[in-house]
Amino acid sequence: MKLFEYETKNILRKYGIPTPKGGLATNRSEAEEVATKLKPPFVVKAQVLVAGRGKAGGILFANSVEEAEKTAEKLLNMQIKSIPVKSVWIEEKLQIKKELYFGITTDRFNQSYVAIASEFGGIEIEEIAAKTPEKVVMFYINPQKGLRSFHTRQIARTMGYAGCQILELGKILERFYAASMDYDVELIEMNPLVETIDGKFVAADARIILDDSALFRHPEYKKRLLEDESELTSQELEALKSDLAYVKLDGNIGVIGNGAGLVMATLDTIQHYGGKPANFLDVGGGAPAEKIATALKIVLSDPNVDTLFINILGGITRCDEVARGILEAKEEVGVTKPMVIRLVGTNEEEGKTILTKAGIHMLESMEEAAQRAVEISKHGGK
Amino acid sequence: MKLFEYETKNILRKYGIPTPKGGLATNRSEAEEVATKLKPPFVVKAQVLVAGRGKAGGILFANSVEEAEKTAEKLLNMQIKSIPVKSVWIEEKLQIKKELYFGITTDRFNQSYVAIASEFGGIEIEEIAAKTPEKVVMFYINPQKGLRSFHTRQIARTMGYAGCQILELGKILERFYAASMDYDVELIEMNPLVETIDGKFVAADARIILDDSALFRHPEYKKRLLEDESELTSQELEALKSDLAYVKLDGNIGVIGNGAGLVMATLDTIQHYGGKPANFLDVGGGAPAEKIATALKIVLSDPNVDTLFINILGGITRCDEVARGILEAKEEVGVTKPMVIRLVGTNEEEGKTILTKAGIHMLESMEEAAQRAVEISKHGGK
Amino acid sequence: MGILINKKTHAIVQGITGTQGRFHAKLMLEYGTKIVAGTSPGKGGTQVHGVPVYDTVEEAQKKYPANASIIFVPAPFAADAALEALENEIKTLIIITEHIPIKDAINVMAYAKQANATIIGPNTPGIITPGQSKLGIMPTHIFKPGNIGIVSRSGTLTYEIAASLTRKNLGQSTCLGLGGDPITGLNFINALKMFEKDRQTKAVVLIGEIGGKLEELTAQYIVEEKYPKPIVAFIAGRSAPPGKRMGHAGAIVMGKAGTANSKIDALKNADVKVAEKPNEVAESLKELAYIYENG
Amino acid sequence: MGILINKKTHAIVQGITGTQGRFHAKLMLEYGTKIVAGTSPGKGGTQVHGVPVYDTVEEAQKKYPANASIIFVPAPFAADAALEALENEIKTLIIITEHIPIKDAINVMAYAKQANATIIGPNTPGIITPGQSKLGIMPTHIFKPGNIGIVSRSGTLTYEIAASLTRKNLGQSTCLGLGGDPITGLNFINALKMFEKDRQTKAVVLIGEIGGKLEELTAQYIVEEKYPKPIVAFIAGRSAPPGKRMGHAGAIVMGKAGTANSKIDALKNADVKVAEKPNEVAESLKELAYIYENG
Repeated sequence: MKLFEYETKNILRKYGIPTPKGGLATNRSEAEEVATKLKPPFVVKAQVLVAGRGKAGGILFANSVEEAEKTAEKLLNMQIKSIPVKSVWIEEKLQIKKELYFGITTDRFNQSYVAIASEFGGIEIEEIAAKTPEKVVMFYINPQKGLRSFHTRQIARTMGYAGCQILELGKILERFYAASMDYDVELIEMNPLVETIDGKFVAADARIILDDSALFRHPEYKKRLLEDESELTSQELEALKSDLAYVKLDGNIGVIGNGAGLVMATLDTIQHYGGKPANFLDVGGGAPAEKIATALKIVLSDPNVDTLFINILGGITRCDEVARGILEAKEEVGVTKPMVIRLVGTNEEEGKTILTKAGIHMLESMEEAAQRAVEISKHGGK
Repeated sequence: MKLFEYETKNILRKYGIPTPKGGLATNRSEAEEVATKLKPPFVVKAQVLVAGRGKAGGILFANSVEEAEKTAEKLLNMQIKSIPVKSVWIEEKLQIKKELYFGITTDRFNQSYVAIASEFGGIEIEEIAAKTPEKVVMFYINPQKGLRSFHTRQIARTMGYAGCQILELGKILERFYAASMDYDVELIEMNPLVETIDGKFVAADARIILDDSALFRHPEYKKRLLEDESELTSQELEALKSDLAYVKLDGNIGVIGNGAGLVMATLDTIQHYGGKPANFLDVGGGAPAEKIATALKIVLSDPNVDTLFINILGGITRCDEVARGILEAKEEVGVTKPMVIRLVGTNEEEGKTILTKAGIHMLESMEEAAQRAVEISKHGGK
Repeated sequence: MGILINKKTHAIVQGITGTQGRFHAKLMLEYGTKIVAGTSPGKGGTQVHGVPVYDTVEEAQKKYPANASIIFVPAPFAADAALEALENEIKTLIIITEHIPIKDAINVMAYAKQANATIIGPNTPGIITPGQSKLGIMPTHIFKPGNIGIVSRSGTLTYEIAASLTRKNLGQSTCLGLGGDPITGLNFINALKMFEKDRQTKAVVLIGEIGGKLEELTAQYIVEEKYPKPIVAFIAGRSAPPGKRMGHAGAIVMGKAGTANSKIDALKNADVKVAEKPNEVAESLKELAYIYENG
Repeated sequence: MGILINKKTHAIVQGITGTQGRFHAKLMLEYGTKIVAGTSPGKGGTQVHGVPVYDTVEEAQKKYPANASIIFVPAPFAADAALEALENEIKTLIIITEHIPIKDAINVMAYAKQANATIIGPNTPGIITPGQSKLGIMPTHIFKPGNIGIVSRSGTLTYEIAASLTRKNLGQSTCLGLGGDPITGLNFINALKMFEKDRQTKAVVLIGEIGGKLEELTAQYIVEEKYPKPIVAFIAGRSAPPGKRMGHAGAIVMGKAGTANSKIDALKNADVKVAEKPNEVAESLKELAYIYENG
């Protein structure tokens, strides 16, 4: 789950990590209120979760309260990558000496968190890391030890700092790590972490992606996620609520399957035969009938879908549950679009019996089923 | 630092550990207010830190609100082991099926915390542990793993529980461990941890001793310790504030030394020669002059002291600082009682020069000095 | 033979009284897996399909010592169950549970390393050595004993491919699901090393997917170590739109890796045959003459 | 010879720029201890008594590799300093700092065990191998080289006894302060084992005090292992009033141990000579004829 910049900065502040003085505004008068409490010049930043916000014009500057108001209003009337801007964050502009980078994420291969530090932060950090890897420090964190004070000082040294700046920077990194663990982040980064002209360190921009699997430990964010629909389509929101993995694509064959790998391979195979998938939808493992029914409803609510392809290979998922879910959805929403169903695996016989009784036909092979679905979709689902 | 029962129970409640419903009262009308909110019968417990409170009559019962008021008043007018009772804790009496014991403390030899559990709790637990050690489980906690859920269930099993009681008891032990770590305890125990007749677990009595060395992480208790003088003599309080280890004894030779072992050996030697030490006072390592002066003032403020014996063997403590401290105290409070001083070790020459200039004589050997002090004290410090 | 589990494997099922645990314990028993005990805190003393249930792994191990365990415990409690198994001498641990918090998973892996234990999963279909033992949730009729080793990041896709192998009479030595979570116990390289030592395994099928850079690192390993057994791979996700980036940090850790093309190219450069569709894997294996002879 | 430190010991001083660190670095250097570097975060690049100061142990170790470290860092930061030393390959670590929280100390000891390192302290006067090396805060003129090993729980009391030995011409092989905190790295038994192996050490002085049950456990060890070298003990605290009890838990852990009498009786039962006053230790040693000859 991605957090907004202002949510991230609130967390950092709670941990005593310096951020620019600022406040949130959702309309012009709030913007005035916020700006009058701050010292100009200001930075006004659209609060959207899309990447590349800056390049898309979502970060603007203002030299006076009035200008800040106007700028805020302008951003609040904008859409960034087709996402409407619902709020802006107004903060004091820093006097920058140097832009640093510091982030923590997971490393699959080392089965650990990794801290990434560079004295060459800013929006070009990825290119710098790719071209001159020696300018970026990767510090693998031993989970039994954590990132300790002395580690943060070692990192501050490798970033080229000396004297009390080591202590100051080290303390920030230590607190940043504590925040990352307490909040179960998948990713946390300060970019840029600014060294100001008077030698202080301030997190000018920051982002957090929470580990979705750990949201049960952070019910306040789980709640926010379900409430804030700003960046989700109705299908995506419904899928989220039902714990289904759904991604909208631009084709016309609605796909439902179990297991990310199988669903991906299903999409690949559809494409291989010249068809266009309308979505990725993984019901996960062991889905009960209701969840299958919900999945059908979500996929069918997409007007682009003219053909439905259900590809289930039961392991922990039971075919009889899937069959019942299909019938349930049929009854509730009255599925009129053609369905191609492939159903094999755990409790296969029971599942087939249920569907056959309801007059629904199934195929055995995924490739065959994909071909059939593509064919049907080429005739507009007729 | 010992916490009062009510402080301990507040902590347990914060961690979701069941305790009897109750409240604190410092006078009769507060007692009424508390008792009317509870269901009789009540237990009324004197809030003092001395051990053996129950046997000393500090825990009484009451069957009505009026009786609870009277009982509270009675306790509030009492002294327990010469400590005045300043407050009482009134709580609902539990319907007890079984009394258990659970505690966590440190084990020097294993360099770890140890959890101690027994299904034979109550005031006889120590005798049970001594006579039938098999009735008490000792679980050494690996500091890198902690006491995990599954450990607490293993412990609940060895305490003879089954079914959902394992889960309930396990959860309590897990939270108890969390409290012990968060609060840096030296000791934490529930005795008895009551199994009620309806099969629930409730911490009927509980105590915490905080690790004094970790009080810097718990400033609220550090503050309370310095504010609540109820159980400390003025000398003890002064020593506490100045970070001096002071214990009042019943003799007439005031003793100041550096290092617990040396001071203890000094007391032993005084006793060996037939004298009686008035106190134990360890100035610790590296004491500056002001601290030495404070130590002198504390010891001299005890009216029983007629002779002063200062035994310093400098390591991290510097003899010159000690010498300056002695002169400082002499100047400020005007020491009139005879002093026997033994001063050797780090910066010994400087220290001796300072005192010799001030006309103060010193001895070389601890045994000789002890003998001299005992002799002087036998003539009442003359 | 085969890797990690065989006829000698004695296993416990942690979380045996839950819906999934109960259901799959039955299927595993039916397949002939030696399940000696189950655990479920608060349910000790009961039985599931004739298997005795204990409150703790400690008790189960005292009564019926096992060398493996399979975990069906819900995500919030799964890491605790894993640590319980590790502390009680379980050396092969299969974690079926999905959505275990990353922090918990990292912690479990660190303790497994200390305990010198092997972890399969989390979020894995498990492992099967056809004809000998199954510790997992895969349907069994799609497998048959043979000499192809399968290692996969994906559950159901593995069944898809295993079934097509079986249809073409290409039996399997062991089929191992690494698990779909960000942090898993084993990776492709660990599995390749085990298959290399296993005399029964003549060729390996590697089933990868987009995301991460394990396939790229594996390709590098295959080249560097001159891996001696033939490998056929399938990578799911060719049609996936460019992935949502995991911030700069993700991009820095990943470099250019992660896309299906990056993985396919890396594997092809390592002389690994990469199938276009799942059912092409069997065909590619058939083309390897010596497999054919032994298949 | 002697134990743990000798002429080959190269040490760093952590916290060298503080009052105590600076002062005792000077005294150690004057005694001939090889101090190759010091650390003090934020003070890197400076010098203390000609010793180069670094911000991190990592940097110090790269420039001037050391095998030992002595820590003067304040209590709230001392555990971090200890872990820094351990992670940077320091194998003998002396922690002078007192009042380190118990939880921190327990943590440090666990990591030291993993790193196979020896920790002396916390709250110790340190260790001295007279004539060779001193890593500690003890005054040096009270020691002289010889063949008595001293191990003690008490700081200043050790000086008292060492000085009286030296006055009677009984030199020391190594004098080791275990530290006065509840959790320390070494205990009497560890020290006895090391003195047993040290050919220079002919007899051992053991200085204990009330509290804990280390002396009782040590007595048991001496009996069980038939400890081959003569031991003279002194126990401080005979005159102490019955101690404040550490709750029931403390009483359960301790049993009857902890009082001066319990310790003295246990040691006497193990054929250890127990002195009545500090200055009797030397006399008791003199009575041991072969020590006399070699003294």
